[in-house]
Order: sequence, then C-alpha cells, then structure tokens
Amino acid sequence: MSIRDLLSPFSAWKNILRDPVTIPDPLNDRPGSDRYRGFHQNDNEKCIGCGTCEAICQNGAIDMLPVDSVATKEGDSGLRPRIDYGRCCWCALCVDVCMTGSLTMSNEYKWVESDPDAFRFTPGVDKKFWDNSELGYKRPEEHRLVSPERIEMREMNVESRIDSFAEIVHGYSIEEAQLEADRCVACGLCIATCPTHMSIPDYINAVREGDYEQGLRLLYETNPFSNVCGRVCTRKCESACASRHEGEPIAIRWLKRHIIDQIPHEKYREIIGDPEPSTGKKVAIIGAGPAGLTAAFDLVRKGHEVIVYEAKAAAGGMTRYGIPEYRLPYDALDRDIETIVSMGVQIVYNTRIGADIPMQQLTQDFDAVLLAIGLQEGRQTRIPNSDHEKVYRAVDLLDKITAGEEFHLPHCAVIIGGGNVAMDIARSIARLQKQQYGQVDVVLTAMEEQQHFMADPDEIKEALEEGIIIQDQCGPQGCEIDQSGKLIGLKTWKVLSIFDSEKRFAPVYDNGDETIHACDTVIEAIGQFSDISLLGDELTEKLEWNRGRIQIDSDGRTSESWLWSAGDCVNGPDVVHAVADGHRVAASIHCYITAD
Amino acid sequence: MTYQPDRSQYPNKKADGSLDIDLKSGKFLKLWQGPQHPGITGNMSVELTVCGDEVVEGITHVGYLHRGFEKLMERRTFIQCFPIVCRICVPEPDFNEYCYAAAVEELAGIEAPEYANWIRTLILEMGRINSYLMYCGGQAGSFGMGVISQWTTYVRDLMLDRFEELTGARIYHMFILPGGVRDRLPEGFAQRMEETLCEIESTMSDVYNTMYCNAVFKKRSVGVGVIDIDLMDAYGVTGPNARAGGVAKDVRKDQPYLVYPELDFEPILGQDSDIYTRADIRRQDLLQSVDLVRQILAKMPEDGSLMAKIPSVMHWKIPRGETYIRGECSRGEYGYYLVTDGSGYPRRVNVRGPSYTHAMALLERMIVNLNIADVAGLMVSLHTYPPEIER
Amino acid sequence: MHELYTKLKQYFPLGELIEQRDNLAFITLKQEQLRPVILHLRDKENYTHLVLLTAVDWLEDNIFQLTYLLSNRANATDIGLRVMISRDSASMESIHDIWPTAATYQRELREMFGIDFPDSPRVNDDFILEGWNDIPPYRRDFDTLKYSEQTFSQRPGRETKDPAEHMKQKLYPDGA
Amino acid sequence: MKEELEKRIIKGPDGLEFEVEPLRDYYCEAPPTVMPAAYSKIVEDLFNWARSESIWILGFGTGCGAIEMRPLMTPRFDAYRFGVQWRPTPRQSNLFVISGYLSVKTLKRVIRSYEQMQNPKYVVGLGSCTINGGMYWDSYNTIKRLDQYLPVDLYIAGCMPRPEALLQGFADLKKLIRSGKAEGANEYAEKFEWYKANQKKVINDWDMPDYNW
Repeated sequence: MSIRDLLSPFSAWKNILRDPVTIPDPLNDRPGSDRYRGFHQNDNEKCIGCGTCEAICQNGAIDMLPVDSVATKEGDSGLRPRIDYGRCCWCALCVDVCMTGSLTMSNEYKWVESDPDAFRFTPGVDKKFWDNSELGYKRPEEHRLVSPERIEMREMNVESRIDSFAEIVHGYSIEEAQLEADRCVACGLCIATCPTHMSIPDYINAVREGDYEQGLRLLYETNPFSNVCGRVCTRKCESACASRHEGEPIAIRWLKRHIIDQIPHEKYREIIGDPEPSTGKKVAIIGAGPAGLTAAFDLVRKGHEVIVYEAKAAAGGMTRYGIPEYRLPYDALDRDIETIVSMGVQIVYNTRIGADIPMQQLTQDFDAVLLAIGLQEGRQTRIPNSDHEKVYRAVDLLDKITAGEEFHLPHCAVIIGGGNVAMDIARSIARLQKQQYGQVDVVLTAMEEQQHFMADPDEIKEALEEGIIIQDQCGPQGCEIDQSGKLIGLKTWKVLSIFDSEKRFAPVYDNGDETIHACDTVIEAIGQFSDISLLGDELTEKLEWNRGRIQIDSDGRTSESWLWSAGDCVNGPDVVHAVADGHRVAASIHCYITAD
Repeated sequence: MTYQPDRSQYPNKKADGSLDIDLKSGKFLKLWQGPQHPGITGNMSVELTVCGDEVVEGITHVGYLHRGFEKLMERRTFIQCFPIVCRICVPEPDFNEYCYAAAVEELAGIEAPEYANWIRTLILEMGRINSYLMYCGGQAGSFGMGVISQWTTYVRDLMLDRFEELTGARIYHMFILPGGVRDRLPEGFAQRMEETLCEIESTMSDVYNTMYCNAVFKKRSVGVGVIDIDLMDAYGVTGPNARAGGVAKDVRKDQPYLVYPELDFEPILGQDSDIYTRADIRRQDLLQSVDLVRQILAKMPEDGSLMAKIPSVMHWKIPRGETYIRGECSRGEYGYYLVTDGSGYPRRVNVRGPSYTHAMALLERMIVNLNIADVAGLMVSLHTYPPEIER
Repeated sequence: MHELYTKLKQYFPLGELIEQRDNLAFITLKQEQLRPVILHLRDKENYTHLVLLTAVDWLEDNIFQLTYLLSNRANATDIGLRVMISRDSASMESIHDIWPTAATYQRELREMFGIDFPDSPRVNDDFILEGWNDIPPYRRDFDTLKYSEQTFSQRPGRETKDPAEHMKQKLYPDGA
Repeated sequence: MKEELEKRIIKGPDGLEFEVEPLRDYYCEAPPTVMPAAYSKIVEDLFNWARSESIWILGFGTGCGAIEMRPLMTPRFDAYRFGVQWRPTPRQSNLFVISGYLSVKTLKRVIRSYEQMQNPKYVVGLGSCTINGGMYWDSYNTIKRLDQYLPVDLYIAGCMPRPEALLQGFADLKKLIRSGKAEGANEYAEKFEWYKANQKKVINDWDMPDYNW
C-alpha cells in the first residue's frame, strides 16, 4: 500500500469550491427537449378517425370513440382516439403511423392524479394544459412506417397504344399487388363512400393473403360487375382513403381487377355458388346495363325468374357502347355478363320495349318491372349552326365505333366538353386518325380550367400524351361554316367564370378573347339524357315526375307499385352507382314480390 | 496478513457434491439478501447460508421482475415488439433495440442505411458510458463510499440529457427500430456532447483519485472475488468480467457490427481477475467509450438516410428463419436469438443477457467462502442487472 | 463452416446445414448425437463457449426444437445445434457436466416449457415463477392474454368502435 | 411449506434447547386497526404538516421506475431538500413508491414490506403499469391494477415518470397529507378482508400469515 492511496482520496476536497449542480426549481426549470415524447396532442380538424393508431398500439391503450364536436362524414369516421395512460408507453408508434399527421406529442410530462380513472382522455377534445405546447415529438419527415407511394401500374407506352384499341393498363403482377395491398391499413373508411359498399379492406386482405377465391367471393357479394369496375370504376373510395392525406391513396380499383385477373373465368360459377330454389315469381328488366343486370343477378340468386329486354344487339349498356375498348376490353365485359347469364338471367336482345313489346304486356306477364334504360341520348349545345351534319354527339359516335358502323372519320376534330366521355371520344378519334391518316389532330375545348375538369386526371394526362390538344376555359359560341356550307371551325370565347355566387350555371365570357378552332367536325360531349318514350302516354301520365325525371323513393320505386327505376337514368352516369342502385332495387323488388 | 477464518464448523460435502447443511444444528444461519435490501443490485435476492460471517452457500433467486417478454413478443407484430424490447434492461436499454432491430433486418433481408448505423453506434456507446457510470457508483457504494455515486449519477444525468435531446426520452429511448433510426442529430449536438464528455472525464479523474487510489477500496477489492481463467468458458463469462482475466474477448472486435470496423480502439485487458481489476477495466472501458463517442462524432457523415425501405409495418411478414445477433454491452455479450415462421409475429425470441450466467451460476460459485460484507461488492463487480436474467 | 460440417459428417450422422451468415450456421442433430457432437466441438474444434440454450415450440408439428448455440472464441464463429424432441413428455439429456452454466438454462426450460432434464441440479425448483399452476407459459398453447384476463382484473370503462361499423351505423344504417 | 418455516428445536450457543415456530414467532397475527385522528383538529393538522414534511421512502426498487430514484437521491435533483429521503427498512419508512409493474412474485414481498411499515403510510404508483397494466397488460405474471392490492394515494403518469414528475408527485402528496386525505393505511385496515382476498387470488403459494408486522 502506497502513501498515495492514503492521501489521494483527500483530493475530493477540491470540490468544496465548486458551484452546486442542484437544479433550483426542478418543477419549472426543466422543460422536455424539443423532440421529447410527452403527452399526446391531436389536431381534430386533421384527424379522420381511421383508427390506425389503435391498430398499431401494442399496449391496447387507444380506443376509438365518437365525440360530440365531430360529425361522421365521407372520409371521416367521426371517431377520435381516446388514450389510456394506464397503458401507454410513450413509444410514439401511433404518431409515426398516423395517416394524417394529426397525432403528435407535446414536451410536457408531469401529470399526477389520485383518481386512476382520470388518466383516460381524448387528446384535442378534453382540454389539457399541454394542448398548445409547440415543442415535442412530431414524426420526422422521412420517417414513414407505411409507404406513401403507390406501386406504379405498368401500362402501354404512348407509341404502342396510340394506334391501337388494345387495353392500356396491364394489371398488377402478384408481387406488385401484394406490395400495394400491404400499404392498406384496413381502416375501412372507404366502405361508406363506395356506392355499393364493397368490403374493400377484406378483399384487399385477400390479395395480401393470396386467397383470390375468397377475394372473388367478396367482390360478388356486392358487385357482379367487378371486371368492369376493376377497370373503369370512378373509384370514389380512393378519395376517402386514409393514405390519401400524406401520400397516394391505395390503388383499390387495380387491386379489384387483380383479384379478377387471378381466377380463371370457368371457376367463377363454382365460387359464387348456385341460386336459391325457384320462387315462381317473374321480373322484367328493361335495359341490360350495369343497373339492370345487377338487379337481375340479385333476383336470380334469390330464385326469381328474370327476363331482361335489351334494345341493342349486345348487353352492357354504356359500359359497352360508351366506354372505348382500350379502357374496357369487350371480353372483360363479356365475362361479367356471361357470369350473370350463367346464373339463369335471360336476356332478350334487339327488343325495344314500347316498339317491339308494349309496356302493358310486361305489366301483365310479370310480377314487377324495372326500368334501367340509362342515358343514351347526347345533349346538344344548341349553339348557332350546331345542327350541321358534321356536328356529332359523342355517345352516337362511340356507339358507332363499338358497333363497327361506318362513319366519316374527321381529319381534324374539335370536341366540346371536359368529362370522361369527352376524353373517350377524343382518344378514340385520335386512335382511328392514327390508324387511317397516320397523325392525330384532335382539339378538346372545355369551359372549366384544366385542373377542374370532370374527367379523371389520369385520362387527361394520357390524352395529352397521345397528342390531343386541350384548350381549357373556352366557351363554345357557334360553329363556323363557309359559303359552300362546309364546317370549318368552332368559335369560342374565353370563360371568365362559370357559376354565379349561388352556384348556378351562369357563364361569363370575355368576348374580346375569341378563338376559331379550325376543324372539319365538331363533337359535343356535354352530357346525356334518357329517352323515355317507351313508357307510353298513359303510363307517363300516371307516373309522378320530378324535374323531368321519374319520381322514385329511396328504394328506387316509382309511384306505380310494380315499377322500379334504377341506374344512370336515375343517378346520372356512373357504373358503380348503377351497380349500387341495382342492388337496392333488387332488394326492394324481392321484398315486394315475396310479400304476397 | 490475510484473514484466516475458523473453518472447523464448516459443513461436510455430501456424496453428490452438495453441502450437508443442517439448519437444526444451530451452526448455520439463513440470511436473505434481497429483494428488499440495500446491498443488492436491483430487485433480486441471494439466499445466503452463513457460518460465522462467512458464506457457505449462496443461492440466487430471480423472477421478481419477470414480465414474460419472450411470450409477449410472440403476440406482437414485428414493429410492435420494438417499443417493448428496451424494457428488458433498464440501465442500458439500447442494446435490446439494436439487437432486435438487427435480427429482424437480417431475417427480412433489409440493410440499415450507413448514416443510421453511425447514429446507432453513437447511441450504443452513450449507453455503455451510462451503464459504466452507474456501475462505478454502485461499486463504490457497495464498499461504503457513497460520495462516488453522487458524482457519477450527476454526470450520468448529463448524459441522459443528451439522450433526451437526441432520442426524445431519458431512459427508454425507443429510437433504434428495424430499418434504421427515428431521427437525425439535433442542431449543435456534437458541441453539447463534447461538454458532457469533458465533464465525465473530469469526474472520472476525481473518481480515480478517490476510489481507485484509495487504500480502503484496494484493501477490500484486491484479491477478492477472483474468477479463475478455467471458469471463463465453463460459466460463459463475457465482457469486462472476462477481459479482467486476460481473455481478449470483445464482440466489437471479434464480430464487428455497425461501424465499429471504422473506429480505432483496442480491447482493454487485465490480469488479476479480481474485483479491483474488473473495476479498473470498466473505468478504462468508460474512458474508451468517451473516446469512441468523440471518434464517431468526428467521423460520421454530415447527413444521410435514416431508414431503409421497410415493408408496410401493418402487414409485415418475415420468412421462416432463425438467427442470433450479439453486441458488446457494458456487461458483456448481449444477444438476441430470433426465430421467424413466415407469419407477422416472431415465432420465438430469446434474449441472452450477460447477467444470466454472471448472476446465476457464476455468482453462486464465487460467493462461497466470502465474507458477508463482501457479498454486495462481489455482486456489483460482476455487473449484473436482474431484469435481463428473467426478462 | 462447410468445411467443418464435412469434417463432422465423417464422425457423426448429421442433419441439414443452414448457413445463416459467414460466422453463424445451424446444424440439425438427432437427440442421441448431441452429447458426442458437443464434446467433439468443445474439445477438438475449440467451440468452448456455450452462448445459450433455448427451445422453440413447433406446436403444429408436436415438436420442441432445442437450440444449443456454441461459440468458438478464437475464430469468432458460432454453431447452433438444433435438436428436435417430441412435445409429449418432453425430456432431454442434461449437459450441466459439460458446462455448469447450462444448469440455469435447463432450469428455465423446465419451468417455462416443461422440458425435463433429468439429473440437472435443482431442475425442479421454482426458478422465475412462484406458485405457477397452469401449463408452462412459454408453450404455444398457453394463451397469456386469456390467462391475464382471467387472473387479473382490468380497469373497467374501456370501449371502442370500429370505424367502418360506426360509419355504417351513421351513414347507411339500412345497408344501402 | 419451506423448510425454514417449519417448527423446530434449536440448540443455542449456551447449550439450552428451545422451540422455534417461525410462523408464530416471527409474525404478529393481529389484524391492522383504524387509527383515529387526533382529538383536536389543530393537533391533527399539526401532525399532518409534520408527516407531509418528512416523507421517508422505502428503498425497494420493485420495477423499472427505480432507476429514476437515484437521480432524485443525488445532488442534481436533490429530493432531500423537500423533506424526502430513502430508508433501507420498512420500519423507518412511510412512503412506498411502487415503481411500475409488479410481478406476482414481487407483489408478495411488497405486501409484506407494506404491512411492516408504520402508520400512517402512503403508496404512490409510478407509471402506466400501476394504473391499468401498462405495456404488460397481457402478461401472465404482472398485476394490472395496483389499487386492488394496496391503497394507493397518488398515481404519476409516465413510462417511466421522470424525476421532475416524481417531485411533482411528492409535492401533490404533501398537499394530500396536509389536507388529511391520505388515509391509505386506515383504508387498508377497514377493507382488510377485501384486500386480502384480492391478494390471495393472485398469489398462489400463500405461505405466510395474513398479517405480518
């Protein structure tokens, strides 16, 4: 033992001169650090109540409960997370996974109570002293637990698709679909928004599990037009998707299509199952479009006999005669129809009710009749000279293209309208021009600004890629005709505003900003209406009407107890709405005819 | 002049090697050290049978902190396991986070970005410093020197402040997650860290003068609690406990992980394998970690990616496989054995904390013939943390 | 690793080799081969350090997998020896005479999995649990949540709603 | 029953033999009783003030929260200046800080330690685990609600609560004691049967008398 070992401990005495390190007021001197994970905050405006925080919490600390200040609406469940601080471990996984970024943490950390039940609270709703705290943990920018980017859909490039009507979109491979399905947090906010309330999280889960038969079964529970909707659905669901807020929504439509693609068509019947035994009841349906056939499918499954009368030579309605082949190939549509027919639905083609069979006949022969005639007539702009023979309606042309009828293909076309039908006709014409003339010359004019077009943004993007020229904010004023009576162009004025302060249609133009779009053909694509002459005068007289449309109740039933109406002719053009409608009236008809 | 106890009263060995202790004889006394006892590390207990003031048998009892982590993890998804693993070892939680994250990454075929690996290394070394500081206080306290723990706890708290600003929490950082780390270094972190490191160094020099160069401490620790070299393998001794006996084992060198290959350090070795040597190895290790933190802050890239691309955590499945990941924590080899079965949950997780062997079989062997007063000192010198034994 | 495997194969019938990393491999063994292989590895191949001994419950195959992880300190490589034993009256030879520290692991396995290691010291004593009267908790067929709910009372007053269900009730209660 | 709890004859160093029956000799069988307040309110207030200013904590780190005790005991946070200090034995303590989760095995020791503490005594629960099970809500080995087994005066939120939060807790506890509302010990005596029943429901090998002080 050295003398040093005895003396050196005394060196500690030098600390006598040191300032104390004690924190004078530890209760107030020590705020949590900038990124401290303290007590929770929730921005209720941003929160959509998707419950992903509840799902990821390994402590079961979060409950989703309705709160008074928030209403349930599309894309917002109206529930808000209530956190149990008898469970929480402040790991911030809930903050990390929050789909909107509404959930954050303050840097406050002092909370003492005698009552153990007081530690349950709804952040942002129950007032707490840390509600306005600025500092604290927010999810760092790069730190994402669920990928915000959707898996890109492989599709044909512009060069190979511009002269072809082959389907553009290739569909996901199994790996791609599973990656995309993995992005879904299965919150179910989309279900309420889908018109037919498809069980979206469940069939996405089927994709994830690779259980496509279960997926198909789920699809057919709510939608016999899954081939169609998997391709051309307006996918309202994706606008309610929780992933939309901090990234791209889940590609719900493509995942639906993926399920369809994975199962051979021969197996559909087996998976869907057989109809119920016959009830002996008969239902007539007018129009073999999505609404009519969906209702037919439902009713046949219930054991009723259904005969569908179709004026055209093939079924599908607007999905066949309105939507071009490159978006919805006919064989895909045929598969949906074949499945429906295989369930026992009889379709009588080329038979126009009113002309070939009188309406009265149906009322006598059937227990119920459904009117699902769609919107087959194109609206007209009624601008000067729009009665010229080279001014067409888009639906008429699309119909001709589908039916393979001859028509004069314009060298240079101007289209009026900014909706999906305008895009369809523009892109169809462009393809035909490329095939026949070798070059595209299509101008699309619309009153709205391009970002407010009714058309799907993907459609606009692809149209532009295909060489279609879009001129927005152009209000059509008249067709220009030369001395020989030949159509030479469309005159438009620049649109300053479309609606007035009460949201009524009242366009204001700058007539000094006039453009003549040179062309040999003008195509109007500004909307459609129904031809209801088939009803006959007597029935038309008897029915109740509402602004030119047949008055129906919430089940789609008209004022005549045996007649229902459904589909586009009731709701306006949308496939998935038509399907939803089909279900609704089928349920109502089933109730009616089985009641007595 | 060494103390020669009177061993005439000692129990005989039975045929199977165990001691023939007859409590009814009145020669022996059962003494429970723990779980509620100032001379025990954490919530565990040692059941001592003493004869006079010498221990003839010591049996470790654990399980007071058992929460069943390995079971709980089997019903949590891979991301949900991440916040709970750090609870397995309270004073040095980060190794759990790292080992778990690395095991998941290996089985899922993910590679964490380089920048994240630098931050991970930084956190692990900070954690080692903290753990050693706690040890120093405890070791001094076990021999009656309360003031050392006053100092080291203070500087440890400064380090906790650094942890807080970096990770957002003081004790359970939950910062290293499968795929990377949560966030980057805050503004001005390196400078504040340097101040903290200087404070630690100056405190450690005080500790050196008052504890390591202290006749009382030396008297009680030199030559006491020697782990023979041939026990090292038999009892699975790792870390400073092994290095104090000259076994040059340091996972950071032997199976380098994270960015250790790019750091400059040599394992610190001792000779005598007694309490004093182990304490001294840990002091040097601490200073080495201080140096490593400096190296990391100097060498790490300015910026980089924090997270590798990981599958969506809500539906993360990992194919069937098994692996073992180890790291060199302040007490020795910390390891995670992870088995996956293709589902979204771990099939089995086994946590191999160094205390498991040190505090059970080894302690029970070393404690025999020790003076009662030295039991606490020996236990602390093996540097065991009960929660990682029973998990 | 492959080299060692080929070498071992000359002496012992071995199962498959899984090379997880350069320095970590798993070899499956027959139950009765374990002791000779361990002794060989320890004495001839310098695998002197038992890192861990644990079990995995493959309930659906009615098998316990025992993993003995051995480490070679000199060249820093690890071998995991996997032994599959039947779950029914599971029992395994003790190796506490090879590594005294194995006794602790065996005690834990006895308690948490119910695997018996005859002759292992204090193997039947309470280790971590005290007064346990259910099936061993690490077995897959033990449901910890259920046990916890039955044994301990949770604080009442918690309820939660499913967003999709709630929206259905609020927005389209009749299903359409 | 454990060997050391069995009745036995012991021969003392002086050669005299005597009988030892641990369960009777080491414990007291009398159940706890309610301690009435002092006759005069002024005196009781004075007592309560004195109690509130001498919070002596039992040094028993039952769970992870114990790690934040040491900073409190040391100069930086220095709880001693607030009249808070740590004692090594229950006999000298009046505050039991349950630092987080309690495994069943520890609960048994906690009950013994608590019962050995002198009246009036207080219990503070740290963190989520004492309130509703915390992150071990589905564990088979931890209790979920501390108030089923011991009367709890205060809970401090956090996992784990920081030293500052603990200091806040001590400050609140002082207020509680001064206002005469910290009556845990009396509550324990009043509802003794209920507490015992709860305790025995989870502690399977109950090998001690019902009350041991």
